[in-house]
Amino acid sequence: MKKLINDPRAVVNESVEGFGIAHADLVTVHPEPLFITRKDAPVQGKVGLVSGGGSGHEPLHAGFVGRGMLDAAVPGAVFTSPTPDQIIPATAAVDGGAGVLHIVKNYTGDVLNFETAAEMAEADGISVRSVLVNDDVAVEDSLYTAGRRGVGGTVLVERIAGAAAERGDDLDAVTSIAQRVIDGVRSMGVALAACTVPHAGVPSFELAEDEIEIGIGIHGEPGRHRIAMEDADGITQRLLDPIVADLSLTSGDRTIIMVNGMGGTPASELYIVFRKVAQLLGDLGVSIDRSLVGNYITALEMQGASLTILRADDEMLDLWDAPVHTAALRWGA
Amino acid sequence: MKKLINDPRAVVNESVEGFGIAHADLVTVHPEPLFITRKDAPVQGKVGLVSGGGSGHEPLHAGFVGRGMLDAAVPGAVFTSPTPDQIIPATAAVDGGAGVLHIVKNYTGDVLNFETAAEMAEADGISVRSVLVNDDVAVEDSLYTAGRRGVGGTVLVERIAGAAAERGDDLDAVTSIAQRVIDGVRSMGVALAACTVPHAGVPSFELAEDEIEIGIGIHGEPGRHRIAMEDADGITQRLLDPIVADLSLTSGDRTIIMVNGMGGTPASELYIVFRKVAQLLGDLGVSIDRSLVGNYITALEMQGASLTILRADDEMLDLWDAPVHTAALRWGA
Amino acid sequence: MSVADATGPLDAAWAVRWMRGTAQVVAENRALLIDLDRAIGDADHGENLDRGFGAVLLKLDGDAPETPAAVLKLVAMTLMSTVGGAAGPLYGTAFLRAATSLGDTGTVDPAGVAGMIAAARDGIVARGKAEVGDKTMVDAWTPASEAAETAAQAGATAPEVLAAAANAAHAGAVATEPLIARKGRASYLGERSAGHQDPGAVSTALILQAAAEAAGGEVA
Amino acid sequence: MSVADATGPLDAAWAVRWMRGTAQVVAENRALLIDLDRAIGDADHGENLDRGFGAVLLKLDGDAPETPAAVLKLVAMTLMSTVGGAAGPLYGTAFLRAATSLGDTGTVDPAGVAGMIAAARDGIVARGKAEVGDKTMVDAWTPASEAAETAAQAGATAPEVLAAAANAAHAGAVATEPLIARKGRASYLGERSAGHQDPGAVSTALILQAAAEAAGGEVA
Ligand SMILES: Nc1ncnc2c1ncn2[C@@H]1O[C@H](COP(=O)(O)OP(=O)(O)O)[C@@H](O)[C@H]1O
Ligand SMILES: Nc1ncnc2c1ncn2[C@@H]1O[C@H](COP(=O)(O)OP(=O)(O)O)[C@@H](O)[C@H]1O
Ligand SMILES: [Mg+2]
Ligand SMILES: [Mg+2]
Ligand SMILES: [Mg+2]
Ligand SMILES: [Mg+2]
Repeated sequence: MKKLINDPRAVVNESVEGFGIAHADLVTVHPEPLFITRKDAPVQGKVGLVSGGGSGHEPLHAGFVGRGMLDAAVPGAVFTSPTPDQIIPATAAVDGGAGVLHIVKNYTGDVLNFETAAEMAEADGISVRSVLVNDDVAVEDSLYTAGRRGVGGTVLVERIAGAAAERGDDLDAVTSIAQRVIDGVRSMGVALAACTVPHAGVPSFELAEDEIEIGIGIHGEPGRHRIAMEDADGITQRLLDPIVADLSLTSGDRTIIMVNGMGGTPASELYIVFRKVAQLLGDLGVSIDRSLVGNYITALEMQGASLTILRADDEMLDLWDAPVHTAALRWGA
Repeated sequence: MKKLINDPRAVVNESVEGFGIAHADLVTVHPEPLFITRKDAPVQGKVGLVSGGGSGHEPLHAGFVGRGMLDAAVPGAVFTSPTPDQIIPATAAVDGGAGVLHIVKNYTGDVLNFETAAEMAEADGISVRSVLVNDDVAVEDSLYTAGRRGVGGTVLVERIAGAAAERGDDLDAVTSIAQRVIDGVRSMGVALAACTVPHAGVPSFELAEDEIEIGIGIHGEPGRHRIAMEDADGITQRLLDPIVADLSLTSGDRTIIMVNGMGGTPASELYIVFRKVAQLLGDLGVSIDRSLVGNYITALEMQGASLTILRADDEMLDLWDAPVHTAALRWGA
Repeated sequence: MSVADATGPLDAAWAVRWMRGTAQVVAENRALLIDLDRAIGDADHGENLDRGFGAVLLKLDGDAPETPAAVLKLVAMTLMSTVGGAAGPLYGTAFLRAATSLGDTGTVDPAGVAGMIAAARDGIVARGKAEVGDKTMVDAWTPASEAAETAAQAGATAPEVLAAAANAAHAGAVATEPLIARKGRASYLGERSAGHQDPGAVSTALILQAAAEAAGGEVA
Repeated sequence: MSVADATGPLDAAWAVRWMRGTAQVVAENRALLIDLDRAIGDADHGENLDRGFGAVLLKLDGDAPETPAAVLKLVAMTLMSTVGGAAGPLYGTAFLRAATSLGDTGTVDPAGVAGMIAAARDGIVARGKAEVGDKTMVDAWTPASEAAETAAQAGATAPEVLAAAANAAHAGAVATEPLIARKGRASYLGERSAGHQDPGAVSTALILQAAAEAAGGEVA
């Protein structure tokens, strides 16, 4: 394992420390217990948005803390959800009196830790709501799984709910728009090569030179199945089809698209995927109204990509366009 | 070799096509010969800024086309400088009557092709100036080399000269501020693992599990020397020291810093490097006035990072802060 | 596995020995647990527990709780605030419920041991909603609880009850191998989750083994 | 290496055969040239030349220039606009200067061959500023030019002059192996550039070999 790190156990702390120095104009890093808030938190009268989860997905979540997006990010150890004793003070720190929304990715660990934290914060007199992002169509949402995972859709939820909070929506309204985004967003990912968790020291799985994993998540776990390597257009089709089917996308639908790199894939390849997505959606008569192409929710240095599609309405598009000023997403501000 | 590509020979065209679709609000892609201009080019009365070089360094250069930065980017084949017949029409397309500045990275191929293009464009009646970026302290600038390479400093030159052009500086003034940035900027890079050029199909070099290359460029070429793996703090010191020495940085100096990922390195690791840079410069009494941490000038999916330091003055900092709106760098707009 | 040297009543000192023993066995099996989790999860279970029980050790060096319940409650709070992931809240809840079941007793008797394990198991099920056969730690806790209950009713000593529980947990963990996961991260893998033991079930067996060994119980 | 079948005067048809032969030999050696460039450069020389001479082939299928100079000029323009990198402008200039040196002659005589190679070589030096020993294509062109001059003065036929040039270029390319590069991308490597042949010197030898073979010249 070769990484630009010092002690594997210090990776998260040192990285967040560096992040805090680089973006001192935007965020405050609270070291013990570890969480990150926007500089001007709490914003009085504004609903606070808190998200978090295991580290290793940067820029998610700390990179999305700032005006028009998250008020706080709570990073756990690499691929390990944070603990309530981080989430509770983060929640308190961003409560401007209008309550706090927890944006939780649907993993057992995240759910349980945020659940406990929400209960305790409520006991401390803070109104807390939670939404559960579960956009990964690679996982069947059934009694026989932990439900669909939360992956790329999280970025879109954070952006749109963040804009709603910024314009002054109350906790109910912010929760409801967040849930509407969750209901309309789906994702699917592919890995060409695994990542290596620092404390594990070996790649999370092994792929032969001619194999890829389809339906991977963001934790270096193997995907749903392994197939022979294909070209970018073929792989893109495999990512797109189940999303289109799940969302029943049809002619006239408007969308926000994210082609996301898993950390080790060059931007040039992501644009090749995006090109094919545009062709395929164009063939279906589905319009791409906004898009992101880049590394937004990663799995360390994994090679691969994910596709996220949100069926968008006017309000979502308006909120999307509202000013956002974070380390990793910025416009209009 | 596993990549999200179709035909290795179509990588650049397809990728730029996707880029053009994703950023249709910002840029126009001219397919044959291939170059990219900002949407509103030529801007009458404004000095046009053209840069280019081999592909594989994305977001450089196309990702920096837009208001406050480049007017045109000219992408060659992967790691191969573009040809005059691309550079000439790109130059013509962005000439708003105030002349055009070519920002050329110092490689024999880039120099020769831009030289020819400039000569031909001049013959067509366009005033063309050129600056040569040569910031890589890994290479000795002597009679016995092709001179120092142009690497990360290019991003800073493009930003600051772009801002100068945007505020209405004439060709002389834009050229002179670009040259001042070049004179004050130095970089140094490290590779933990090589990249694979699509048409070559095998990694550009092989490193053992415990080896790294110090002093690499951005073309997958081996570095100046190979050393045993070290921790992030040690490596950072190795990147910083020769830059500090070359620039004779001393207490009270102000800087703009870029910690750049080579394409396959997670953002979390870049922030660990940035943290150490901040500590070391702090110890020297050198202030970090602005910074960028992320993938700005890459070598495909190479694992590694580079450090760029510009000794900045008031004017440079002002220009840095001016609005910029490109695919990869955006603020104030 | 071996007979531990320690013997004596299941008092606060036993509980402390249990936790120190757990910290040690978790550290020793850190790589194994990471590897099991790497196969069907996200390669962090061993690291998470090692971090958590490392923190427990530090806590125990400071505090000296006076009842077994007080020890377990300290452990519960420490795990909740240091482990994270699924295992943090689940083990946290387990130790909290176990503590509650013990009340303020100074020494745990055989029925108390069985009750404590049942409470822990029920807490995990309450939080995680997994059933037996879902390929989770429940597949170790459930047979452990049943074996403890049976042994206690058959008149076994407290160390013997713990040993029965540990043995059953080990068997339960081994038996998760062929199962297809239906809860937790491994469930994303569908049929590909078969053929590997569940990391949480294995760590459960290690924890109960440490409990038995701390009591001088003989673990097969 | 073999004797080509083609014989006859060094006319426009010869120049076309030369270029078609070059395209073929470059395609055959694409991987070799990439590999040489991978060792001390950026792994694109074979790809660049293959793309360039592939474009030359398409051009030749369309146009049918009437003099050797016209063929070489077409090649020069095509390489300049399709190869890129260092090799594009350098070979472009080389073929342009070669064309200029030939004037409007219909058939190139031995002195013309030597003059053409000298002009190409001088063009490369003028643009690239490399000297002999810098480990560049100049280390193939310079001995080639000298050998051609010597052969021409000694009364050799035009095909013989070409063959002499090609052989000298090959030897020159081989001799670049121990050198430390002082120009081009390989110079960044410093002493690590020693131990590999220069890709541009090798491609130069291939191009001149194709010239000789197109003329029926015997290449050693
Ligand atoms: N719903 C659940 N109920 C009971 N145990 C569970 C549940 N989900 C996961 N587990 C247990 O947690 C273990 C994984 O723990 P760990 O790796 O620390 O957390 P994470 O899955 O968040 O990475 C699994 O092996 C399994 O035994
Ligand atoms: N200054 C120079 N003068 C002569 N030849 C040069 C010079 N610089 C580079 N070359 C030649 O160009 C070759 C490399 O060509 P190529 O790989 O196509 O371009 P690039 O170096 O831009 O990738 C080298 O092997 C060398 O022979
Ligand atoms: Mg985890
Ligand atoms: Mg090149
Ligand atoms: Mg895990
Ligand atoms: Mg090259």
